[in-house]
Amino acid sequence: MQLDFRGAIRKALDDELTADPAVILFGEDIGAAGGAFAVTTGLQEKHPNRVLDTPISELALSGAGFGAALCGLRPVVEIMFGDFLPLAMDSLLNQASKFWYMSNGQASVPMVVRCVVGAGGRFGPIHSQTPIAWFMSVPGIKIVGPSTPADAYSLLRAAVRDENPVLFLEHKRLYTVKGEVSGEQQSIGEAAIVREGADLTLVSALRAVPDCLEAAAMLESAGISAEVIDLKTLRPPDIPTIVKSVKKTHRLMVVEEGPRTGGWAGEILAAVTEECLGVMQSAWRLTTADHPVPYSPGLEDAFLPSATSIVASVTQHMAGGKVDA
Amino acid sequence: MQLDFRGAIRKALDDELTADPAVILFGEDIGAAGGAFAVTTGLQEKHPNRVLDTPISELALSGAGFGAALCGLRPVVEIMFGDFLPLAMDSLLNQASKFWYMSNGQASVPMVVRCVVGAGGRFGPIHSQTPIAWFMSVPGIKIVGPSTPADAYSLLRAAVRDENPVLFLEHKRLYTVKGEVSGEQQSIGEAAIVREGADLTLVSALRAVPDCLEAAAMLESAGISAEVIDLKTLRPPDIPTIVKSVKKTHRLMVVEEGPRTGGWAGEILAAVTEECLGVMQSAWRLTTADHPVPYSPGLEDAFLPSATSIVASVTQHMAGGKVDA
Amino acid sequence: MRELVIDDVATDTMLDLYRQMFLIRIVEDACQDLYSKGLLHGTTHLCSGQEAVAVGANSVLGPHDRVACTYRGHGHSLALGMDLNAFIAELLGRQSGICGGRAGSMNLIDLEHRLLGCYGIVGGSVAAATGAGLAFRGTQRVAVAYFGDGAVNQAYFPECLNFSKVFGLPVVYVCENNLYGEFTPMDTVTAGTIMDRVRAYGVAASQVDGMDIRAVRTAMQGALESARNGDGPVFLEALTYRFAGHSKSDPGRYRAAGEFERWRERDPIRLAREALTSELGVAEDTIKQVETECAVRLAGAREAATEALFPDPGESVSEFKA
Amino acid sequence: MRELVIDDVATDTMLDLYRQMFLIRIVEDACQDLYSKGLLHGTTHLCSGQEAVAVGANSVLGPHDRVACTYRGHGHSLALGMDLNAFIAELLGRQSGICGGRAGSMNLIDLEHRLLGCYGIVGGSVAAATGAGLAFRGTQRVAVAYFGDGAVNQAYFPECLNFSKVFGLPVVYVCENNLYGEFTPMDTVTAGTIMDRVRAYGVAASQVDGMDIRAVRTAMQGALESARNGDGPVFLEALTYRFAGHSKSDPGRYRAAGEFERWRERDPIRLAREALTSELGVAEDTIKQVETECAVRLAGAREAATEALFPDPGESVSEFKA
Ligand SMILES: Cc1ncc(C[n+]2csc(CCOP(=O)(O)OP(=O)(O)O)c2C)c(N)n1
Ligand SMILES: Cc1ncc(C[n+]2csc(CCOP(=O)(O)OP(=O)(O)O)c2C)c(N)n1
Ligand SMILES: [Mg+2]
Ligand SMILES: [Mg+2]
Repeated sequence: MQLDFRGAIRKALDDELTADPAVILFGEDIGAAGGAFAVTTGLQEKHPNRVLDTPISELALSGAGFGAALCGLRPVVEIMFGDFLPLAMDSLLNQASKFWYMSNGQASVPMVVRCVVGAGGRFGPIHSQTPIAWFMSVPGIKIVGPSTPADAYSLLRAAVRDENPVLFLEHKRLYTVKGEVSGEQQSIGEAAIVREGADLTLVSALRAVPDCLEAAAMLESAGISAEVIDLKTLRPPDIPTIVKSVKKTHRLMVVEEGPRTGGWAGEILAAVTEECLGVMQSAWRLTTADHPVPYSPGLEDAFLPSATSIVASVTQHMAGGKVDA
Repeated sequence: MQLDFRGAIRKALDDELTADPAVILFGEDIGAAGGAFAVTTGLQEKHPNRVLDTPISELALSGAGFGAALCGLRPVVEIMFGDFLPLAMDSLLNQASKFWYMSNGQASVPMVVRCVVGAGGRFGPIHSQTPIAWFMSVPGIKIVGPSTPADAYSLLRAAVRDENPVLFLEHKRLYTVKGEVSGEQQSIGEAAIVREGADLTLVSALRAVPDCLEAAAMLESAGISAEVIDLKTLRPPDIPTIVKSVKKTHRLMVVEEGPRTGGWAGEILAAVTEECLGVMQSAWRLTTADHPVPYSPGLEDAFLPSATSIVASVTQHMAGGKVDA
Repeated sequence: MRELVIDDVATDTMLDLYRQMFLIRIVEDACQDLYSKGLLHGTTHLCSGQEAVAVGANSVLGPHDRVACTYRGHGHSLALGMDLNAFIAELLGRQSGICGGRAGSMNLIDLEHRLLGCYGIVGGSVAAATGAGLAFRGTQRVAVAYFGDGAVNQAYFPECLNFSKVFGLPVVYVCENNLYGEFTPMDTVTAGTIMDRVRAYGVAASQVDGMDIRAVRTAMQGALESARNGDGPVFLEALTYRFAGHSKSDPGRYRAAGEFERWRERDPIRLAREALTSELGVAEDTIKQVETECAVRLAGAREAATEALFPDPGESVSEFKA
Repeated sequence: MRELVIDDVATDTMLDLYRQMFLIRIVEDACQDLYSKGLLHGTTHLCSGQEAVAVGANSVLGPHDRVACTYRGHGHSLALGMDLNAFIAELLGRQSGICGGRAGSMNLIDLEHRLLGCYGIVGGSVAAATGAGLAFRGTQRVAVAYFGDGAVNQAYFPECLNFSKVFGLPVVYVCENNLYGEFTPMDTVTAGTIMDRVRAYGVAASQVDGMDIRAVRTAMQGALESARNGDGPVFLEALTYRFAGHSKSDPGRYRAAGEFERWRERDPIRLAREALTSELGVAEDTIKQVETECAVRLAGAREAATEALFPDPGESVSEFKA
């Protein structure tokens, strides 16, 4: 079935609501109005008692999701923008994600928190962030960030089925992307090689994946063969798949839409280095600068990774002395 | 002057309160009772109108600190345990740390948030965390974590003087450590080589620094010469100092009291790898496991890095094939 | 709170207030237009319908007071004195924008004109003003927070209200109740009443007709005086309505039938205009002239902003103040 | 809320309630002792003085109800039926502890006995119970949150109270007002009254003498019934006092002169004992026997726990449920 990314999300939610009466959706403006990004349109009419419009209370939303998950529901909570997650963070970090370990396995917390994330929409510094790094160091939580409608559908269904808290991130610049949605099952935690290559491994996620693919095509004409890996799950990251690739290509570049210092790209680079130091000829990150996302279009475009900036970075690293360093 | 770590913090606060009427302290139980860890004892009596006992309202505390800093005060807010920072995070991440950039330099936010952090005190999963990684990717914020009374004094004073928001972390297992406090000025952002060595660079912060020093002494008798770097400032990390050391020793080990995935040790390893890949013979992290801090003493001790586990890890890495890989 | 003194707004004051409201309204219309032309980006939250709160309340502030408001902050920004050129330039992402194009419509900051910021996080303004109030303890300065009905359910509000009451801070909290948070009617997500909630903290609270600029001024004068007197925080609920959608892409389908029309009858600009002509005897021509002047100013600012340079992406930026 | 029916507690019920309270008290004394002997680690928050709330309120719960409480949760845990051996073993960090030694005193969890957890974050219990209430919509089950006076100023409380009122959730919120948050007197950091705050949300609220176990039971029965009837959330403020310090290292210097002694007069265990002997005619010997039984049980559990194995640090642990 051809669907856009937004439609794939909607269908996954609809199918889960239909399949399991324990599934419940709640968030701000998601019901009657169908959501700030029109993702949940129609779901409340179809499942009136299980799609709820809530007050603007992010901490209560995540807290209620946590408690409900402990008592038999499978809540899918929408925190409208990923930028608002800090308001909900205590519940996710100190309650939901610790429960499985701390209770010594008495129960886990099967809840999903969905958010719109990412820059490029001219939404300015406080509606454009990608909140992965804030949660990357939180044991017990999974972070999923699909880049295609097919993955969005399959991984969101997997997230709702998962027994653990899952942060599910939807990049606002992907909502209109169209693609075939097969409905094929997928497991959280598996990265995919979305393009094979020999000279270099490009690792990324979310909106940067199409950028990497575009860059790989451009690099091809320059005689550089890039392997592109779509992480899909950011936490825990699928290091083995990357290591295998890097052992083949000997070069690693991680592309992250997010600040350089403390970003998840650092984790990937570190973990791969620990296993591949001896076989790597170069390893580096392309990220955004260490400042907030600017509003002005020209600033924002220059700030974000793009196919062009990826190509430029690759060319620089592969032409420079670093190749044989 | 000989002071314990707790006394050094207290003296820094006292001296700042005395020196500048714009300095104000507030937090839960810090006034009349002198703080949950007896750090602020006596300060309210001495500065009655500027040391305030507050409600249990972490978001309001950080929010009020932010607003007050915009209007001429230099607030020092205590968030009792670092574990509670997520409740205050929106204010720090979306308000305070973005102001300087977003306002195009109209003003910055000179506020300090102090917390007790760290494990080893048998405080269990929700009073033992080290919140560095949660904030490591937040542009505009500085994170300081001293390991000695002298640094605690000098860096806290520097933090209060800093024009930017500073998260100031006090490890609970350091409070009783004694040392000479000279009052010498120090700059935030500078790491220190606290022991010179030739074979290996050990990077750490907070309570792990004494562990590394102890490990270095043990390694010495095994014929391994370890250089020990105390980061002191976690964000932004002083990468040049580490790079210089690694270029000499060719080996990097980062020791972090915190979960492995997404921790700040990954950032250090990644940043150094980007500059030193060609000259490094090995590079790895010793961190805690990816689960919450356990309460049971035996579990907690085994969970934490220690001189012994550092030595074991070094021995393993330097004896194994990785040295020449 | 002390008995309020009715403030007989003099004719020229009223004409000036009208001028400000009118300007804000046509600025908001221009924003809509700039958006549709692709010059204003992302999203924007218009305050059309709420001008009497912005202009009325801010018109009685002192020069050393400070204000924090929300992403729906165009009216407040202009009422506080933000330069119109710098304002429009910011919305268009230009270097000459009040924040150099970095912040955009939702996050305007203008410290020189008392504006601590428009806060993109619901509730953020409440905290900023509470902190300002802490800095103003024992002075004659007052901090003002503007926020919506939806913000009352958000953590910042109750925590900060308690905080400022406990410390007796000079803060005026002004809730602009426009009946909706985004597309959701306030009463479907809000238990009890806002007034009761605030009074439960022992904070003096009153309601005011947010469409009547003179009523807003009077109420705000009383609130400011009380806060300035050291009587601690004060709360004002301004009953108002937004004539535009929540943000640029909202057709407003959630409105009950006839509701919009009823509120339109009470358009604050129309009410002020009526008061000027029928009560204060100002000639229609005088008002027309004021309106024309506003239109001319706006056109000039719009042109200047449209021609202004974009910031240079190559410029080096530090995340820290040195 | 419906008119409350006075519950004439039968003699053997009262004796059982007494047994539970007495056990909790001597358990708390034992904790103090275990702490001083270095067997109980870190910190611990005793509920001595507050037993009537824990025992009274939990004694009228149904088998399918669920409870969330705070780090001061020993009494609630035992009143809900947590195995005494597993309880003490947890405090001593043993493998046989209710959470395998991972959680400790502040974070006890026992789903089998209806306990969703003791929450180390002030306010955490409020959210957990609110979520449970969401899961219980339209059923006969009720969720209960216990929390302190200090939690009322913390973000979770107002947000969750509004949330559960808006959705009409079957949640009973029980505030154990013991006059202090740590070392800080409640009234110095709390504006207005707790009751007014709750009522402002349209939530039925009442106060109960938290030292009188029969009063607590009656009030809780009424609250549960109302929530079970689908009348939405209910609030109960139990007026109580902790006889111990906030946590293990607190000498309680903040208490006003004579305050401690006055509350000691109203020791809930002493009051219950008096009711048993003078009102219900239970022989002193019978009570002594109950007390001895408790002491014997405790001694046994303490011995078992002290001899229990510590968890194996080598055991492999996954952060996720598969
Ligand atoms: C913490 C937070 N949650 C959600 C949003 C998204 N959002 C923006 S405006 C808005 C509605 C706010 O309603 P109200 O407070 O009544 O103000 P109004 O827009 O009506 O002026 C919401 C939910 C946000 N910006 N911040
Ligand atoms: C969010 C949060 N802030 C602060 C603390 C530290 N703390 C633990 S107990 C406590 C006092 C709580 O007082 P109250 O709610 O009245 O409960 P009580 O301890 O009196 O039972 C504080 C401040 C915490 N655990 N969580
Ligand atoms: Mg509104
Ligand atoms: Mg209390």
